[in-house]
Amino acid sequence: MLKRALAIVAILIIGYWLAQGLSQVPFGQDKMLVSKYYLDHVKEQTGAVNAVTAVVVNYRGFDTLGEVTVLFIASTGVGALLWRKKRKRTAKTKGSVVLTTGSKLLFPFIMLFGMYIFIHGHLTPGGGFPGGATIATAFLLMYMAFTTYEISHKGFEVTEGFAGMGYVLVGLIGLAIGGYFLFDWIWQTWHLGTSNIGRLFSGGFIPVIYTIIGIKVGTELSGIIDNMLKEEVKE
Amino acid sequence: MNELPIIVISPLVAGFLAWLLRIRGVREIIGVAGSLIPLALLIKLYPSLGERLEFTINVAGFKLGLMLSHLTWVFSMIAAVVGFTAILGMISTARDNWEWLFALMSLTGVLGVFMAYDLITFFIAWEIMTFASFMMVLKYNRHASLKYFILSIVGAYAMLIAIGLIYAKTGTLTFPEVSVAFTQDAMRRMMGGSGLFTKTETMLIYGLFLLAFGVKAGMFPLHVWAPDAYSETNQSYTAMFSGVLSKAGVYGFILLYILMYGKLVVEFGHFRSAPTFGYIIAFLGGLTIIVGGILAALQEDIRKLFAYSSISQIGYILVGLGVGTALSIEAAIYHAISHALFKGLFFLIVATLIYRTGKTEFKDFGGLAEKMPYTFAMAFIAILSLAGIPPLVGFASKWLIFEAVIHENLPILGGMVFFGSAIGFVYLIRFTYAVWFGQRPSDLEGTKDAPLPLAIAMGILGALNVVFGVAPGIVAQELNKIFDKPVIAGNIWELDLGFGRYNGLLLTIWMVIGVLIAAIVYFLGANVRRVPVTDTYQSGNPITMEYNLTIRRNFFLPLREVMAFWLKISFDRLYHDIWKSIEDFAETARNYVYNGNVQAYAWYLAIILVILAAMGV
Amino acid sequence: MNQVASLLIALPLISAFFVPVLKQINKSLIKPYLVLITLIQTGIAGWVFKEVYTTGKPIIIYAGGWRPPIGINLYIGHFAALFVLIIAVVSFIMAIFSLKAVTTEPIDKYAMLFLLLMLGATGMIATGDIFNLFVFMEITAITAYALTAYNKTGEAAEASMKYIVLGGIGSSFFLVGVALLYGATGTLNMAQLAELANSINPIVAQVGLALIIFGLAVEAELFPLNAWAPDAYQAAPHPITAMFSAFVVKAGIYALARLLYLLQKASGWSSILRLLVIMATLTVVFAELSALRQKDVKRMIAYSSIGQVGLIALAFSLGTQAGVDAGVFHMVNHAIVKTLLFLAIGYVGIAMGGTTMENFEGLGKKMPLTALAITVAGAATVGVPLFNVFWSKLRIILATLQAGFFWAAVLVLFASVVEAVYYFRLIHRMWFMGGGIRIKEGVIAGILVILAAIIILIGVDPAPVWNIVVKAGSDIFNVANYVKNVPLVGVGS
Amino acid sequence: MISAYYFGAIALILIGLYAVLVKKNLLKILVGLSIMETGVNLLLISIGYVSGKSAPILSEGITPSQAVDPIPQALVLTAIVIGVATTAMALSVAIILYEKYGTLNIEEIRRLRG
Repeated sequence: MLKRALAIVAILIIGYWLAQGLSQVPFGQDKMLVSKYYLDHVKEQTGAVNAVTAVVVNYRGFDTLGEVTVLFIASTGVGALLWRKKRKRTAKTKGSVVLTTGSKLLFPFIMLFGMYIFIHGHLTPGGGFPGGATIATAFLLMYMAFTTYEISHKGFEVTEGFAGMGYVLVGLIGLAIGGYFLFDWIWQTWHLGTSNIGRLFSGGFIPVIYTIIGIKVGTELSGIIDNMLKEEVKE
Repeated sequence: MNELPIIVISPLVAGFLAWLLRIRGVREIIGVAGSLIPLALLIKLYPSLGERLEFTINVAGFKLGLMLSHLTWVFSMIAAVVGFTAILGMISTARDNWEWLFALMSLTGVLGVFMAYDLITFFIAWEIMTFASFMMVLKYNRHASLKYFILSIVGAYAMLIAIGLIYAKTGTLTFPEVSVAFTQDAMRRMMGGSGLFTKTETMLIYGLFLLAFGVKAGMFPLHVWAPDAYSETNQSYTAMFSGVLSKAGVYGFILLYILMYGKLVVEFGHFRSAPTFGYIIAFLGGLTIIVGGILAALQEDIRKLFAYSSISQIGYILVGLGVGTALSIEAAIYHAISHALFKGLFFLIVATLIYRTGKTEFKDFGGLAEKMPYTFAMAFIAILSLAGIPPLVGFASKWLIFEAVIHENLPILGGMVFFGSAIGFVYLIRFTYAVWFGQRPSDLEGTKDAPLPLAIAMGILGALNVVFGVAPGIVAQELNKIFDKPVIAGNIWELDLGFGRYNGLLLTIWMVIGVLIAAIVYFLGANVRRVPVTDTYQSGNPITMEYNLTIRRNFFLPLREVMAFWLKISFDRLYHDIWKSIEDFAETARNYVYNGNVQAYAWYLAIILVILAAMGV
Repeated sequence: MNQVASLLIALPLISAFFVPVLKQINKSLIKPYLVLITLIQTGIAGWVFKEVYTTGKPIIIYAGGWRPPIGINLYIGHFAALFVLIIAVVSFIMAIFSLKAVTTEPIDKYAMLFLLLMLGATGMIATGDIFNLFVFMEITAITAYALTAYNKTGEAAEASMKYIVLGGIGSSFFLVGVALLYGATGTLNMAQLAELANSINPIVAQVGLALIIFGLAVEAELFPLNAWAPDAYQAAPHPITAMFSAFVVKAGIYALARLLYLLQKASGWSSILRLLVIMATLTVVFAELSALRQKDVKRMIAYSSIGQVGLIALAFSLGTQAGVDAGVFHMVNHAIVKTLLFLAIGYVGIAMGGTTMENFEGLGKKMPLTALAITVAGAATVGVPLFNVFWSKLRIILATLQAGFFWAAVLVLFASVVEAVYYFRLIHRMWFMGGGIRIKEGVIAGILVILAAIIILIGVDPAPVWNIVVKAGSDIFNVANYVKNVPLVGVGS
Repeated sequence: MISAYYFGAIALILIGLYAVLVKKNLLKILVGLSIMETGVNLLLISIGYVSGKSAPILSEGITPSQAVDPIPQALVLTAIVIGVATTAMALSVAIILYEKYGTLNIEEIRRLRG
């Protein structure tokens, strides 16, 4: 009980302190400095309408590369930690007919929706990460519905690897063509889709990268789900 | 080409090679060569001492310097000579490669300490010396070596802090500049201005240096490492360990005079006729004499006896230094030389005894004078020298210290010094009789005399003991050059203080004549009968094992009983207790703080956040 | 041409992504592949190092070709060039060691995580953007979580769990700090933050700086935020422990120092500095005391490593040029020494089947070269002259006293005494207790001897390293120069 | 005066911290960490908000001056993914812990100590 009381006191002190700091960062005011530049130049410099996406993939592409890596680490780490000689799914109760049929039906649509999200990342809210997560949801649904369902491990891992390499390769091509790592060569060197701003075929390498990310995130999250759902079986 | 770095580095290089090659025969040659080079170069450089012999090198932003002046030359020579003999002795006694490495490394260290020109070089050499000597002890006894190392390193770090404080204030590290800075500071204080260093800071620096040098010199109450460390290592090496390494502490005190004398006098004034800070050193030195002497008398192990005796003798040097007159300091340096000579000789003798018999305790010895006549002769010289009997070097230096102390009218110190002399006889008589005379245990029948390397080493030191005793002026004239004035007048045979004089040659001649007369009387008139060595008596008393007071065993037990109360006060135990409580505290704290509960750890984070918040609000 | 240096980031990434493919081709190739990649990385890092030190100019990589502060830039100055090289070399050595040391499956995942740990630390040191720093910090941290638990024993998972909880809190608050600074300045670029630092609202600056330092201090193992560290060190696979000690924690320390000095114009800076001095000193004291009676040598060395890192943190938090130089020097020395120690102890652990004190008895007879290397490294850590650490320790003490922190110097030296005791106990145990028959020592012993030789070489002649270190130190301390080197584009209205 | 969004964000952070400081169950602690992350994300987003402006998607007649700050949104995207990764790692560690210790009470998971 004392611990709780102490915790509350500590938390209140910390909270007061944080609030004091935050009170000097007025809410709702325009505090933009670099963002101003982004908003002003995003269209002609990246070809993307969605400024957030442009920031994520293009201006601050390095962060996103790191982000992809973090997710990759998570999937690898989970795989490493939950690795056992032999593992199997041990779910006991089967899904009902409604669930199994519904899942089967929904599966392609969810996939499609996920792809839509990541392909249109430069236009609408969303992008590779939400898209990938949606795809993973489709696989999660399959896992839930079927007691014996399993993804192809080998295939997923290889896809994941290739997708990651693809991202880095796109960046390296930028280095080769434009002289900078993660340089948007499609937009800035080739000027592809300059007349298409606001439509699908624009945004330079954003859709390419988001497709890669989408695939990668989808496979990785599915892999994590797969790893967590299986249990060791003794031989 | 500058010889100074070669002097310092050559032992280390030789040691490293000897360690690396690990071929018996080769490593001995390399080792001896490594210790001979400094000696030869020092002798070669002697004529050019008047010039400025310096060597500086920039190492990573530090200016490291070596310098040879009259003072440092004298100390370096002590190190080179005794070091050389100790290394010679090691040919017989060393068993492992690394003993060569570390013995020679400590020689490098001690030479570096003596020749250093700035505080950083001094500190580096000091650390090298400490580490190397520690490694020599480590194998024999972990406990003793760690005790030695902890105390030494506490001292060394105290010195480092003092150096850092000096550096932070003055921005310099070389001796002359630091000395000038302190002198100017003293001037400013005398004018009534505020000094660079406050009184507290001066006291702090003084205290830290006192700790640092006191540990190394084996000053009471920091001496507790010495008996164990000296006895628990290769005894040939101890000749250097006790004879030379302890001088590093002595030299440190001299350095204190060079660097801070004016400042310390201005801040702390005088006590009677001595400067207060010096009187503290001298008084502690006096206590060291007494404590070392009494404890030496109570030992049953030869190595321990000489270890304590060594501590006691260092006390004389400290007394001399502390009195703070030119004469007393010169006397102290003189005694440093003679201490190195006779103590080195003693430990080589002990090394020989252990090498030949494998025994270390008095009860196992006896009647070896016949079996080891050469060693006995050397022991005889050493005993006379330590006891301060003319015409050996020990007499000359002790006499100078007496004179210096008495002349300054410091009765307490004088009393301590006299007491030390008396107790010196007490423990030496035991060594003299118990080892060399009396009944010889049957297992020592086959004992041979000293092996050649040890014999040579002992011969060198023995000869020097005699030469410097008969012609004390050689040393005195050399030491006068340090002060640049004839502190001790006279010629090479005679020391003339103005209020007392000692003529070594004359005394020798009289002694020889006396001995001749005695011999004539002995051969002509004495009624002697040869008896076998086994024909001994115990004063007619039956011997019981409970209270068996032979000279070889518990001889001074009554003394121990009388002093029982005082002996219970043990600084050794005090340090042990302190260390143990640190360890216990460490364990408790560790288990309490790192208790394995992640929630507790999260709390630490929260606490830091709260502190940050408290700082911010 | 200089932009090629971005391969430092790209290479480990693409190689890590290639591992799953390689696994399908031939699984036994993975470990040699790891060695190869780290070797190439070492080559690139060596080239970058040469480039930076011959031209004297930092290499600035513009990701995506955007000039800062629009895009993210990597700043490979003197410090980063030096440290990236150290990271690569240590990783290379540990990759070789992993050939033998790591047998736990799944090896492909190990290889990926290994490469990404290297990547994360490289990124943390190279980046010039505060949020990017957070990303790389998380890459490092999450990789470290995974690798800590890699052995999949209960202890490993427990250590990892502690690391996750504490690291999670730390990174959350770090991000709050970043958010505050962003809210106050509208930029994330470090150089621009430094420029704007004195115009930030003082309260925001204080809170933001404190939170950022807090978050980084968890990674930098400052007491009492370091409780995860000994467990993680002990439980992680041997090569990973060496990497933790040699550069992962250093990257945290570096980031801490970098941000600290960049924001030195922010208000509340000096009180943060004082708090850091206190924490760093306590780190040293507590870590060394904790190491004193350890039964497990790996854990003991782990505590020693934490203590040494505390010393580095102390040097960095003095706020003087001398302190920073000394700290960088100590970083380099410590990286060498601890690589050696953890490598050797891991090697012994494999050969003897454990790392408890008993396993080390008679090591001098069984594995003389390894024992010799441990002895050299132990003596070096203690600060014996003629070994490299002596110089940096000496510098740190002098700098501490110069800065006026008398008590800190005393406490640190007291801790040093304690450190000496347990190292020499270990050395005594290795050489003079027990015995045994000589075991064949392989390539690892060769590496150990080389490292020991480097320790002694630097100890005998520290000048070459010192010259490099001074440049690296002023790279951190001289903020004006840093800001000048980053060609900021005006983005204001 | 502090806005409701800030208040909510800080409250979430503190609630998460409270859970970490008080709850004994490892899973609850992990939930606490996730709540903290959420709070931080909310904080980031609300810092980027500008009153009266819309999402920074510059289609259909929204001019740059009408959009809110895009950077915090980009940052949050990254932060969320990082949070997911941390949580995934933490959960798999928890799985191992439960296998080896048979409990998730953090007071019993303390073999490494001292």
